[in-house]
Amino acid sequence: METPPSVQLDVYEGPLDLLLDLIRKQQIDIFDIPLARITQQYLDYLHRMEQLNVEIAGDFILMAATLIYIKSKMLLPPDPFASPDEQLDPRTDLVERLLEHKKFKSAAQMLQQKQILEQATWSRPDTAAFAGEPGELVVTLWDLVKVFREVLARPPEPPALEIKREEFTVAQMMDEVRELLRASDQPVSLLELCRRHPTRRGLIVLFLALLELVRLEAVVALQNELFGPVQLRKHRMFDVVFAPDTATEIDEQYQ
Amino acid sequence: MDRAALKALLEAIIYVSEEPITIAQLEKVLADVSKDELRGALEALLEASRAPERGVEIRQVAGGYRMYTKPEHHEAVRRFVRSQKPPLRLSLPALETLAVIAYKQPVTTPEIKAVRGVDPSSALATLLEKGLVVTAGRKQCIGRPILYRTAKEFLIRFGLKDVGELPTLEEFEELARASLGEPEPAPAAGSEPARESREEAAEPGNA
Amino acid sequence: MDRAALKALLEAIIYVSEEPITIAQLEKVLADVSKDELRGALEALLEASRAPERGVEIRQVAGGYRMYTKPEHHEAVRRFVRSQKPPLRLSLPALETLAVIAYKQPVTTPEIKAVRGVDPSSALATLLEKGLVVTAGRKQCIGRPILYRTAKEFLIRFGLKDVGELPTLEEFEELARASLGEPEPAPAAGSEPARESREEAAEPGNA
Repeated sequence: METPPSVQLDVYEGPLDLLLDLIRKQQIDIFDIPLARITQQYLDYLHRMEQLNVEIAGDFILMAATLIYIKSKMLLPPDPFASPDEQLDPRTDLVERLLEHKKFKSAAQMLQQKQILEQATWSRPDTAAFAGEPGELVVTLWDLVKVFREVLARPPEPPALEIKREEFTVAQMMDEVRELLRASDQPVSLLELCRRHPTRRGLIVLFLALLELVRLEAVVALQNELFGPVQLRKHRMFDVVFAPDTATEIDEQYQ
Repeated sequence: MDRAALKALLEAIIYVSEEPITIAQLEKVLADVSKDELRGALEALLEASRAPERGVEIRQVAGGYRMYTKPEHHEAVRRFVRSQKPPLRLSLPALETLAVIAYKQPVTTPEIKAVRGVDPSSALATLLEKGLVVTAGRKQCIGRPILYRTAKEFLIRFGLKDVGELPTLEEFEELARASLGEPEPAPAAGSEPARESREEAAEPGNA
Repeated sequence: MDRAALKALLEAIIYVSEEPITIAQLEKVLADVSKDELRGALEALLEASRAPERGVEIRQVAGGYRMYTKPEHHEAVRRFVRSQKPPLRLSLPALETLAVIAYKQPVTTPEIKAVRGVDPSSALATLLEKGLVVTAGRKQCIGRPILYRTAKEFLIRFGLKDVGELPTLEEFEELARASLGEPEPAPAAGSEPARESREEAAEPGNA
């Protein structure tokens, strides 16, 4: 049977989330998991992921192996020579992990509620007046490492080599941005994009292309904080702008 | 100094303090006031600030005292705050990672992974970036992995006096057992929005 | 809205407002409150804030209303503000220079310049002044330039036991990559030398 393209697969963050959902939906008693059934459903899910060409993370595969191992252990008769410790239900570890995982999911929800409540109050909104010099930021260790990495990544000195002029057009650059963003909804780092085009002309063309895309609302540039990295993301007009022929027209305007 | 004057002075100091101010800091500034007097006046001040005709109350947060507007004025107040702190938007994975760190701190990446079942690196980077989590040295074991703990900003953003104020894990354990242990007809609806929406999509998958 | 609730709301708004807030602005937000009621509540609020047990009073200034600490607390408040250790604030150039010193210490000005591409003198002065960096003798090479290393204050401010606790660049890359979803591992070119020199540097620092 061919999979219709409209079929949507649930997205689980990890194997434990998937297992919990299977258990919950079927109202299974977690202390008596029908392993054969759950393993089969778990494998079915991975199989569907495969059919949809979704990359399966290693964590999911590892859990599949664990489930199969537990299942096989349950089929064996109990070892009469094993100590009472070893005669434990082979599912025990898994149940413990699931419960532990669920526990922290609940804790996360509690935190979220606390945070929403806290957001409704204000404290010292004018702290800026007491802050240090303008342009100074409160820094943490994380900022320190981040900055060091950026410093190291900086091109040391302009190389004294003659560089052949590259003939990039704005349309080609827009194409490149489209290719980068098309595949997923993940943002792309502007810094990363700039590094691909280290020459002056490359950067100028890239900049023009981005201005154009932002103006057309095909792309949106986001920054989470002052000095924070700029990220590019698909915007609402993305598909319209990248309909065939639009890019060529734009390029003609830049010639 | 009489009680009224002490209360007034405490209010003034808490008002100007940039960060939640601790008892220890107050004791240091008010060296000539006895600890009992100080605590008494502070209690009275907190109590008075909770009165219905007061719009700014003093609360205990992140190990100190700080002024806050009351939640019930949220709507009207929001229109006057120009420099709003950017709202803290955390993804569910980031929140879950934060929860693990909050309860197990100090904790390493592999330990977080064991609980969550997925690599927490991306969520961890977000939390470090937002200053909710900081590094806390290295664990003395093979590989000397970095330890993480929650930062003061975490307590402030979540309105907590200290991490001890969080509900105990046993309470969540009961919750987990209740929602997964016995087959339940309707799992707590409102509390799990992420899951609810997922469920709809999941149905065709089981067919 | 009753008088108490209105007073509370007004207090909250005046507290969050960065500039003196005018009657006209208040009338606009509280459109459902009559002008007389508003003025009455405002008067009562000002009156209440003048009570001896209050440390923050609301005063009329520049055509609007604003909160102030009282003059009689001036001395104590100033003493307190001075005693405060404000959170560490650094400009980007200073932070960059500090990062280079932390990872490459002990290091000379020309060496810092080679990495940053900018003369670090001004940033270095700031760091020395804030006590985050100290001199560490002279390098035995032409010109005998001064060596710099991080000071104890640096460790205290960043919550480190020693410089060996600094995350390595590899550890950072792992987190950063995950958060940006970059598929390619970035070449860890600079990370190795940084690590070596740091280990060497750690010895004298700990002595």
